[in-house]
Amino acid sequence: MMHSPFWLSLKISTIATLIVFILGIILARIISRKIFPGKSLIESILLLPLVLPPTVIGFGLLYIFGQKGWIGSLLMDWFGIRIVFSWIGAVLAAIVVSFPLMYQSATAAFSNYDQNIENAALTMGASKVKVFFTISLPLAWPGLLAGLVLTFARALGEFGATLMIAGYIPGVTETLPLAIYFAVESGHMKEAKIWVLVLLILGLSSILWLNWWTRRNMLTTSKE
Amino acid sequence: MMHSPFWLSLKISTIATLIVFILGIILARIISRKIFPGKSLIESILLLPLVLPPTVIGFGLLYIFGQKGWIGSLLMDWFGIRIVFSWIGAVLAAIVVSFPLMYQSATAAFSNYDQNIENAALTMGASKVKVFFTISLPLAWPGLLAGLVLTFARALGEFGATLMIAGYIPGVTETLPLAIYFAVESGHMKEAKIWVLVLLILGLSSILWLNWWTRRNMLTTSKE
Amino acid sequence: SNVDDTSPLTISAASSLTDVLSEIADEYERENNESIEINFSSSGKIAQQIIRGAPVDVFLSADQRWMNKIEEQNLILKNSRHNIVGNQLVLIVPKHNRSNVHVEDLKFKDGKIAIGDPDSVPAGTYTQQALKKIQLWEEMHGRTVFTSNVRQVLAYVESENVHYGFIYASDAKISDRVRIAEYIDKDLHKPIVYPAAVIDNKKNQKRAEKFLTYLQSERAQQIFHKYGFQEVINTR
Amino acid sequence: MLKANFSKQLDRFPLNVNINLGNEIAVLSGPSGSGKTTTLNCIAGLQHPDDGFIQLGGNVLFKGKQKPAPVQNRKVGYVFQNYALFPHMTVKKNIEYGAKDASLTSQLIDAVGIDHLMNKYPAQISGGEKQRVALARALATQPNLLLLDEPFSSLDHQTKVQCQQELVRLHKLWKIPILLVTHDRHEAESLGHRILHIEKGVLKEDK
Amino acid sequence: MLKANFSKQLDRFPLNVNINLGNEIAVLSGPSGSGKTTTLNCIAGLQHPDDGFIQLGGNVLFKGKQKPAPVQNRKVGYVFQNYALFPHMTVKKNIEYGAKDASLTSQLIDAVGIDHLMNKYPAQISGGEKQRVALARALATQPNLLLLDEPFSSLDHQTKVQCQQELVRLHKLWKIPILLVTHDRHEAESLGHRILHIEKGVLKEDK
Ligand SMILES: Nc1ncnc2c1ncn2[C@@H]1O[C@H](COP(=O)(O)OP(=O)(O)OP(=O)(O)O)[C@@H](O)[C@H]1O
Ligand SMILES: Nc1ncnc2c1ncn2[C@@H]1O[C@H](COP(=O)(O)OP(=O)(O)OP(=O)(O)O)[C@@H](O)[C@H]1O
Ligand code: MOO
Ligand SMILES: [Mg+2]
Ligand SMILES: [Mg+2]
Repeated sequence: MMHSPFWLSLKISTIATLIVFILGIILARIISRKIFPGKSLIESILLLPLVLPPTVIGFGLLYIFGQKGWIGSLLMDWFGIRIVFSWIGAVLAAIVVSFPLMYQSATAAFSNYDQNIENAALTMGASKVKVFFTISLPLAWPGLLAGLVLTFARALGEFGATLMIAGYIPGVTETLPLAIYFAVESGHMKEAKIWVLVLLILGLSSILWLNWWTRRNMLTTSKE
Repeated sequence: MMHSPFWLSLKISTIATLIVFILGIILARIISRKIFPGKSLIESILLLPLVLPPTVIGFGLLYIFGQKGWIGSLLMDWFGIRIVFSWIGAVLAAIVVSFPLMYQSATAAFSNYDQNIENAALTMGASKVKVFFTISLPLAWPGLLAGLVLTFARALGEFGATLMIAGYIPGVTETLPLAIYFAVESGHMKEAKIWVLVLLILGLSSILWLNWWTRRNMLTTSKE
Repeated sequence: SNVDDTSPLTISAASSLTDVLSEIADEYERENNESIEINFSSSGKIAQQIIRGAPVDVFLSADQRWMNKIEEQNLILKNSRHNIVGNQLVLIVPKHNRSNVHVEDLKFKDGKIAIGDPDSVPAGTYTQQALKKIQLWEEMHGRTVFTSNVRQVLAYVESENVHYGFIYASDAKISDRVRIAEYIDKDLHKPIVYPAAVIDNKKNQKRAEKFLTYLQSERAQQIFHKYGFQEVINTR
Repeated sequence: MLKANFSKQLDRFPLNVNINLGNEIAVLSGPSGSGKTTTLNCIAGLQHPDDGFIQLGGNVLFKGKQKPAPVQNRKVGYVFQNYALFPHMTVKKNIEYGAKDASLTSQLIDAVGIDHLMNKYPAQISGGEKQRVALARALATQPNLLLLDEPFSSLDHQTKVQCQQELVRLHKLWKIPILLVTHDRHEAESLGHRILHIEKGVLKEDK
Repeated sequence: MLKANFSKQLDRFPLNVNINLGNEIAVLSGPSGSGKTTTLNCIAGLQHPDDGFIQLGGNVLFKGKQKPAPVQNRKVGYVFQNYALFPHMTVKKNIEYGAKDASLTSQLIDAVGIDHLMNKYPAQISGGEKQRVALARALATQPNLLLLDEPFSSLDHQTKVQCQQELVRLHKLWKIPILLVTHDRHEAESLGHRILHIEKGVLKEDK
């Protein structure tokens, strides 16, 4: 049951989204506030996974994280973690393809509020960490949430890179998109339609839930 | 030359991006300012193309916009426009897959500035249209630009749905991602690498140019 | 050293074998108390995965080319390569097209033709060979749409966006919305065979060889046949 | 000629306004939170009363359950309490945004003393400078009614006097009703032809 | 004990500050745009001088080319000219953000008269109410130095007096230096132990 495409997809997308969310926020915050030569270039490079077809990304991942790839062999030798043909590979694929969405949203979010409000918090003795969590994060929230939703949706729908790095192993790496693809491929249209429905409902309800949850927990920020 | 994957990809992504940009802004602006029951649901539904693997979207498009599909046959009968197996199909595919990115970014952008500034413009006799173009648009710009960049990058990288609806017709619908995919699949790794490089450079320079251009033309908005 | 452990046997197979191989593997697992994991993908993707060190025990390819590539790189166990099963090329049309169509007539008839990309899709390669042989390939230029796999050909024909498609007999069984108009003469192209081999990964080799032998057994061949595949005469 | 007679339920008390204003300067004062800004917002059309009517010259701006006149057609100049300058435009662009007449504009810029700030953005100028930009911007639209929400509160004495003089000069020229919120008694007495007082939403005229 | 002696090049003139402030209330006034807010920002650490030093008690806040002390370690309470309230927090949360002592906080809330606003957001309160929240918020941090940038400018007379009294009371209790910017001469004379004047960046003491 826990290996059904539904749970697998939910697990993989959730883990990938959490990682991307945190990573994207940290990177966006660090880079967006600094001014240095080549900044535009770095920011553009961070978006490149979006430009490449997922299959090509899968290829690249295979080269780097495969058993013979330099990171892949390290991970195997040191930690016994296998990326290829495992659900961890699917998480990796989802992270790479959805990262640009989060990064871009987060950068826009952090540049979009009055930074004097952070200064006010600092004068009240708040540490930079406290200011980040109590001021910056909530003020950037609309943009961050937008990124979060994009990230989760993209992770949920990831197919091409996943197929390459995680493979399609029924019961092991069979996410919903892979299940749909192979059901279609084998002419099992009924099954495919059911999986599409499941995917749509999962996507829809997750997005609705995310919106609802953050609205309840984060803010009634009317703008000043 | 103009039919090379490079120019074709540039043309298709540019047209798709323009359409998505305008459509996304209009829809986001209309929906984000209204409060009505089921709003969250509609907003979530607009994001669904992100959840579905592009191939599945391509399948859907094929059935709707195909020669025998209801929109496809209408377009054919009335305007003589063929979507399937033409570059217009590729534009359609790019529009559908990248729309959610623009919509989501635009919604966040429009909810992220002091709306009293729009009111100030109205008291000065500016029409709603003038306010939109001179106040709302520039103030939402960081978020809109983020969406624009995401949209263009995603359109440039679109593969699965394009392959399905536009087909792979060398010289006619052979975008860069398609060229890369088929080069890889046929084991022509050198060719594939060249196309990947072309795609990356195109993506990178477009994003850099977009950033530079808008920074020059739109704003030196330091926040108040 | 050749360590057989208890980890599942990993088969990587061309995706056109998805259904049939799943069934065969199920039976094999039951009869032999084995545990099998199958990874389906296009033959080219699988070859790349193997080259990059994916933990694969058995490779079932849809054509000789990718198997050759693997063999050139000394990745397969010596003498383990066998042709398991064959297939036949067919011309398909939408179900309700009841008219008689032959390949030779295509030049007199309008309509687009969907073919797997000859460079990357095995069925497309054979189609190209056949059409060249009967001097049709050049004529078809401008009417052909290349696809990334066989399923896409089916989708185009099913949705009547193209009038004709070339696929394998086993693939035609997938869809009840297309009709086989003609079986293509086997002499027009090289033999269509699915080669298989044990991957030399120092693991599970005995179990892999056993499974490979089973694929050639009467029982397995029956199942292949049920799904529209054909026996091969020359297995090496 | 402004006639406003309306009511609006606020959080802690109802706001009841009844003003009849000729072409004069009326000063409105009252404790913090008593409803001054809300009154101005209702007249400008940024908030709406629950009931009553607002009329400017011959134009009905608000009446009972009818659709209120849109803000942009009201010809009401408004200096907001928090300035609401356009952050993405230079001072010059801010002032020109709704300006009718280039010579008036340049004269205003001179009069309130901000000619050296023309190419700066709102984030780059001081509090009192912002206030003067907001004043010049509102005056440049040549409105039929002026609403000023503490327009001189951040100015030093001399600059304040200078700006007040300009306001008085334009009032003589235009002869329009002006409603000015201030907490400064001296300012109220020197500028106001009439002095209105509001307390917990109840607006009364000081006689 | 605040010692500040620094210079900073502004757009149109250099700012030269030399203040020596005991535990007294110093009033700072001067024309709009003369450098008052910039001076306060430099002391708080939001902007930095080009050269000179700033010292509070034993702490060096700024000195020449050394790394300036971080804002959050300066223990400087600051009421911003534009309030800078946290828009996503209620008034209560705003005030509690840096508060040290619950009983002082509740007493402050009482004294400036905003107890009825505790659960509102900054966007939902009037201009004068915002100003009082900003004042209470800064005082609640029990700073070693208070910077007040026109803290009473939007208040009616009675509320203003009430807030001023609270400030004086706390000053007597805490005995810290307070630097208060105002344009109101009466306020300057009644509150200031010393009166400083700034004009085009040059700070002088009125004697
Ligand atoms: N962010 C900024 N960038 C550039 N120049 C600025 C900036 N802020 C203020 N200035 C300029 O620096 C000078 C001093 O400004 P400052 O804000 O210190 O004035 P102030 O004395 O506080 O005036 P006010 O009473 O109007 O608030 C002014 O000429 C102003 O235009
Ligand atoms: N957006 C809002 N939402 C809810 N209540 C509000 C809002 N704005 C103001 N109020 C409340 O309405 C009342 C009147 O506010 P208003 O802004 O009209 O006061 P004011 O007379 O302008 O005060 P001040 O002199 O402090 O600016 C106050 O009690 C205030 O708390
Ligand atoms: O999936 Mo294949 O290699 O086209 O049979
Ligand atoms: Mg007010
Ligand atoms: Mg100032």
